[in-house]
Amino acid sequence: MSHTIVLGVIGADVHAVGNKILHYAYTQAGFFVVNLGVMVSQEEFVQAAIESEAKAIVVSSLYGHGEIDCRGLREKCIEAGLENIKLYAGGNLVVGKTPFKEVEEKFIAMGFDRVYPPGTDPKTSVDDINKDLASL
Amino acid sequence: MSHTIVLGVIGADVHAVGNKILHYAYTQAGFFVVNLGVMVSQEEFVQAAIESEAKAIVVSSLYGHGEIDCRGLREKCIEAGLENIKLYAGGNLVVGKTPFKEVEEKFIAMGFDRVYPPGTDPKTSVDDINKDLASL
Amino acid sequence: MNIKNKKLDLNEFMQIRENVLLDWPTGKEVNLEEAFVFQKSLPAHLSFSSLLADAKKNQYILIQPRAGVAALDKHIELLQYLQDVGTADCLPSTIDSYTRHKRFQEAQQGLEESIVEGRSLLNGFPAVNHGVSGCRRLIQSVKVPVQVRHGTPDARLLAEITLAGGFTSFEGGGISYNIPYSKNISLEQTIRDWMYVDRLIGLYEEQGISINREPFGPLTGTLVPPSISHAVAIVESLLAAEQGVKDITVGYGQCGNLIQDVAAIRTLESLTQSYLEEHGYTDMKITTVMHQWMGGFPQDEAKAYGVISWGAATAAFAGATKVIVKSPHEAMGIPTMAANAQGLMTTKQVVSMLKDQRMPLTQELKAEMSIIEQETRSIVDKLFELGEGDIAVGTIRGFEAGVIDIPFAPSKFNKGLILPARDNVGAIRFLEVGNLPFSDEIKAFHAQKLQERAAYENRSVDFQMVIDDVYAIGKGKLIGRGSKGEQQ
Amino acid sequence: MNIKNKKLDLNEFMQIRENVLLDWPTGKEVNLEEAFVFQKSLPAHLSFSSLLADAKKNQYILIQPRAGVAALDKHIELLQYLQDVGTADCLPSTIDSYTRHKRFQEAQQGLEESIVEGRSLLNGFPAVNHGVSGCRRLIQSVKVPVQVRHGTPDARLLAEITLAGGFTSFEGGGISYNIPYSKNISLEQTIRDWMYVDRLIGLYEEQGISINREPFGPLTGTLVPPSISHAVAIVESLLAAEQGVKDITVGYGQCGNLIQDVAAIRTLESLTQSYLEEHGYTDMKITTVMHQWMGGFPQDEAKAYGVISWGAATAAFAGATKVIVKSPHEAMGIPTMAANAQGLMTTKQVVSMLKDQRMPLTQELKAEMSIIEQETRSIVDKLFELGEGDIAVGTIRGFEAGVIDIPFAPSKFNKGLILPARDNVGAIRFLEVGNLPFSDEIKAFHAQKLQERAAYENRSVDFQMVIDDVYAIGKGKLIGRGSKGEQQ
Ligand code: B12
Ligand code: B12
Repeated sequence: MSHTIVLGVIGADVHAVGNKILHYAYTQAGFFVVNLGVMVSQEEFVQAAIESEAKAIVVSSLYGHGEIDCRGLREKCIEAGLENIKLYAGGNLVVGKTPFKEVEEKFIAMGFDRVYPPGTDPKTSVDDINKDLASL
Repeated sequence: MSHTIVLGVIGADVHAVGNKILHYAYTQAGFFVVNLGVMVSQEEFVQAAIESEAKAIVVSSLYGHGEIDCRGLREKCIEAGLENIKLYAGGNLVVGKTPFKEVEEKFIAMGFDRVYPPGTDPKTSVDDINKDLASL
Repeated sequence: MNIKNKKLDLNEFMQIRENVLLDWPTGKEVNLEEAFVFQKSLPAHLSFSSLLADAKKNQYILIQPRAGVAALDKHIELLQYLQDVGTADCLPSTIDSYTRHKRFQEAQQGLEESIVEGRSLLNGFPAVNHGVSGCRRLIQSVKVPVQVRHGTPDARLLAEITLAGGFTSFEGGGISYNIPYSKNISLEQTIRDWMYVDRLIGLYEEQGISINREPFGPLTGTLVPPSISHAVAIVESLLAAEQGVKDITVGYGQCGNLIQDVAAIRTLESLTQSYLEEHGYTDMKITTVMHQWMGGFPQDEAKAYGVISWGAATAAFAGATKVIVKSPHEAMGIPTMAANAQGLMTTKQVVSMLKDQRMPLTQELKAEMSIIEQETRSIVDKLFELGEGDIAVGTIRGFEAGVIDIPFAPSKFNKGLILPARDNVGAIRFLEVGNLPFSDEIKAFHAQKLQERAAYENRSVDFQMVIDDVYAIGKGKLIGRGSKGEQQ
Repeated sequence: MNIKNKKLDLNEFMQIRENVLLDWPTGKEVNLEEAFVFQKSLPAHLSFSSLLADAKKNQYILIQPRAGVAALDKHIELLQYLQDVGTADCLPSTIDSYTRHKRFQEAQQGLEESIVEGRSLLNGFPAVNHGVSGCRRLIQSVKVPVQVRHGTPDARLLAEITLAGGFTSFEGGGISYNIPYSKNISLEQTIRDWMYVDRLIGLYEEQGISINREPFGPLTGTLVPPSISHAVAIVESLLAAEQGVKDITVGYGQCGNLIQDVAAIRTLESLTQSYLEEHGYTDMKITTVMHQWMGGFPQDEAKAYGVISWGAATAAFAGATKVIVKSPHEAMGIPTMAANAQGLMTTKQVVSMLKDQRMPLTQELKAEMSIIEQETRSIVDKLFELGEGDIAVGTIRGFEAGVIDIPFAPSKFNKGLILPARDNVGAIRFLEVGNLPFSDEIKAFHAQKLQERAAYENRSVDFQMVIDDVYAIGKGKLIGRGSKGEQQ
């Protein structure tokens, strides 16, 4: 099944390389990808998910401000009626080399379904997304 | 005053480079140096000190067995009637990168007067030796 | 198009200036006359221009970190540590991403939260929020020159505040801080805003205060072929010179193949010099900076040290004036103070050991230099042509036409048609030339180089090759080969 | 002199053997026939010869650490870690200093104390004390070939036990493990004892079991000019070949000047090959090993990483078959498992990144190669002359005459007249040539090179220069300059 997912790099973040590769990898994996590119606001993510009837939002943050930028995204989704949407986050989510456990807890607490450490192979998330969306 | 000192590398240790440089540095500093070179036994150190009426023995150990090799040197000196001789040790005295405090305590406990960490500039010890021998 | 590569009229500049200073309350602290006096009062060892001139003359290589945290005290502590423990020859203040996008309110919030939490929530130093007085406290706390390093499309207020604050070098440019660093901002806009910055620096120069300008060489940091970054560096140098800038350090991000990198640094200096002279800017001081590998790093610190050292060695063999240093934490996050200093010390060890070894001008080096020269000249000359002699106009039209094109860039004003990949010895070539104005000969050269590699690896020349190369250094290789020819 | 470079008579060998095996109780575990069977039973991936051949053919560079601790279990754990985490391509067992001097009783005591204290009090692995069965347990616990690395003047029992124990490579030689490693042992003695070792390996070869032999290239590790270590490597190769050794890895310790180092590795291989062929040993497999800088290291770990990486880069540009890796703890003490693996990972990153880049044969490289060739040939040919055609005799006479001479060596059988120092680009030259049989032209070349440097530094060519150079890398430089020309 060709799931629709929204992809983008949140906040004032311009790291474009990983985003281009994720786009390619997710397309290869059979997803229908709505790629918002870099510098995407929470509103744009939510808007795109509504418009495309996506089941998942894949958020990248590389530049360190991920923690500030991602706060409230889950709430915005709920407000917009996207109660069941899956939220994924990956990249270099916080400032500085940090034990991943801490980062994961922080983002799970913010309402993300899965969180990935720096440099995660896109393939890992493909399997996870397929599993998660199958159960929806 | 031209103090006489005995110099050598103890045990089965063949590290010759530092020994040649120490010899040069101590001679430049005005000491009369009896250099036994590398692979020197405790007995040879004591014997040379007696023969040359030296006031100090400068022991190098680089190769890691310094701890085993130096045990008992102080006792041998005392047995041979060299109660007041000053004992100095330097180099890479133990196996592995070790906090110097620990090494120092160990060698002081063995009866050494002063102990020096890896790569100590010979000049440091020249000043110390001059001070120590002046008070004899 | 309402832009021209022409020195800004002083009145016009002053009019714009009034608005610029209103962008954030600290803007009103800036008084140009007083700033000149302050800059003149600074000792010579805080001048970037003097330091660069000395290094170039005595042929040693300056090392500089990237570094910036939110709180002023912590930032001072950080820079002092990098200077004293890290033996940095010159210092940076890397600006946070909110400031870069003039989101001063969010920067303020990040700064305040950082002070409360006792750790930096910002990825850099919010210089505008700290204002002139904060910058001055910083500059007067260190013993070496400090540069503003950022990535700011509109850096006018940032420049006003930091220059008045005693910084003596300013990184960036209307292209190099736009295309890799933003999405929706037009080149016309950023070139214009950077004319302002350059004009401001020109005013300092007129007062005898030499402020160093450094176009950002590495662009997207990812497999950028030398001729692309050279073209940008030359254009930005020409634009800066027109506004009165006199001291320029042109930059380049290490690719990883030694001959290509040495050829790049050598041609970068000679081409910049030559274009500036051709266009009548004859009293310029030109130096070079090489950035250690700017793409994805290996996560393991020991491996990162290998990448860092190889960058240091390359800078030495090339004879760059300055090298920008990475840390062993690169792949993971903004480095701690200690990790940052470690990158510096590794680099210092290597550049000082190799200080007296330069690569001789061999056949191979000459050939590589000639390729880079031909490519760069064909791009820059085409830009002049498109601009009917005006390089500002030509550059904007050039990007529209894809005559100049930066790989992996986020900007929608970049055509994004070209694709780079490594050849069989790791030099970066063009897999797709897009609309670059290259001769058939040059195009054939690149195609053949990649064919060689493809044949060796028994695969086809395609996008997967590009992806493999993007990942390669992070995975311990230079060339992202398939299984063939790999050490296990 | 009662020695000849002649294959040992088998009966004579067997007679000596009886006594050798009595040196320590574990000697009686060795049964040659059974050992052949065991070695033949080992899988190909544990064979050093096969691995070296593959690396040479496919042009990748093997990385190998130094490592050894007293207790068997801990040693196995250490090697597994270096293999799995450090990604070592081949492993060592570095032997402790008591074993090297056949003080097996002290080794036993150190081993027992180490087990009790739970840390190694010995600076290596006491293979003789662990015996054949201990060695076999070790070899069968790892996935890559293991070599004996030591520094043992009389290594006969050590060889018997370790080869029967499944090691497939053996380092050392009658010169290289005498002059730098002992004080009072005659060359006649050690050359004879190493003929035994080589003859033993020859017996394995006759059974189709190829055991790799590696003369110890770096000698005293301290500013050894290439021609000196080349001469020793060639002599030991000739001696080994005569006894039936077929697989030789000649070694060299990095000097630090890239051109000199590349020239050294290239000539080392070609000269060894050519001397062996000239003397009728035509079916030899020759490979090379480069040791990362073997002299004093900087104490700071970040700086040590720089030195390690530069060694790795040099090995890659030279195209050595194998590189022996230092750790960031080098200046401080025997590395922890983790530090040892870190040195390996840094090295792996660099050699794999640079795998496809080799230094082209430039004018400068050719010139340096020619110097090394002339010098080496004049030494080796003189040794043949002094020995009236017999290289064993000639070598002993040569050392007596100072016609071959190793700097900083502890042995009283070494003349110790030569002094090395770096020239103005860091290549190692002769400050004193002693009695080396060099032409006037070569002597003048060295004098002039050092004069150049002295003039640049405004100082005289003297012993202080040598001392400064001994300290230099430890202090972050290659050349121990006075104040002039230094980066601060
Ligand atoms: C190239 C690069 C740049 C380029 C970017 C060019 C461009 N426009 O794309 C330039 C030079 C412009 C740049 C600028 C900056 N950068 Co930068 N940059 C890098 C670098 C070296 C490589 C990034 C990259 O392209 N990697 C290759 C791609 C393929 O990998 P990736 O980006 O990690 O993405 C992959 C994975 O993370 C994963 N992934 C990503 N998102 C998600 C999401 C999910 C759900 C999953 C499963 C997986 C996943 O899949 C991707 C594809 O494989 C990294 C450090 C590193 N990784 O080595 C620093 C790094 C990301 N940058 C950093 C910083 C701070 C900056 C700057 C603020 C400051 C500066 N140094 O100048 C600016 C930021 C500008 C801005 N506003 O965003 C920091 C972030 C620090 C932190 N988080 O603590 C890093 C980590 C460097 C560092 N250690 O300081 N940078
Ligand atoms: C060169 C060298 C060798 C050469 C020595 C050649 C020769 N015959 O001289 C060779 C290659 C043969 C060698 C062999 C071995 N080495 Co070694 N070697 C070194 C190395 C790299 C440099 C030593 C040197 O010459 N430094 C330059 C001189 C000028 O400095 P120095 O020796 O430190 O001496 C100065 C100071 O220490 C001080 N000093 C010394 N003694 C004293 C005493 C006093 C009172 C004072 C004030 C100062 C002082 O003044 C000296 C002059 O400035 C060191 C590591 C390092 N330092 O980087 C390892 C090192 C000393 N070696 C080591 C080892 C283990 C060995 C071997 C056992 C194993 C091996 N790796 O092969 C064998 C030992 C053989 C034996 N039986 O002794 C270890 C010791 C480990 C430990 N203590 O934990 C070291 C530290 C390397 C390591 N980290 O593993 N080695």
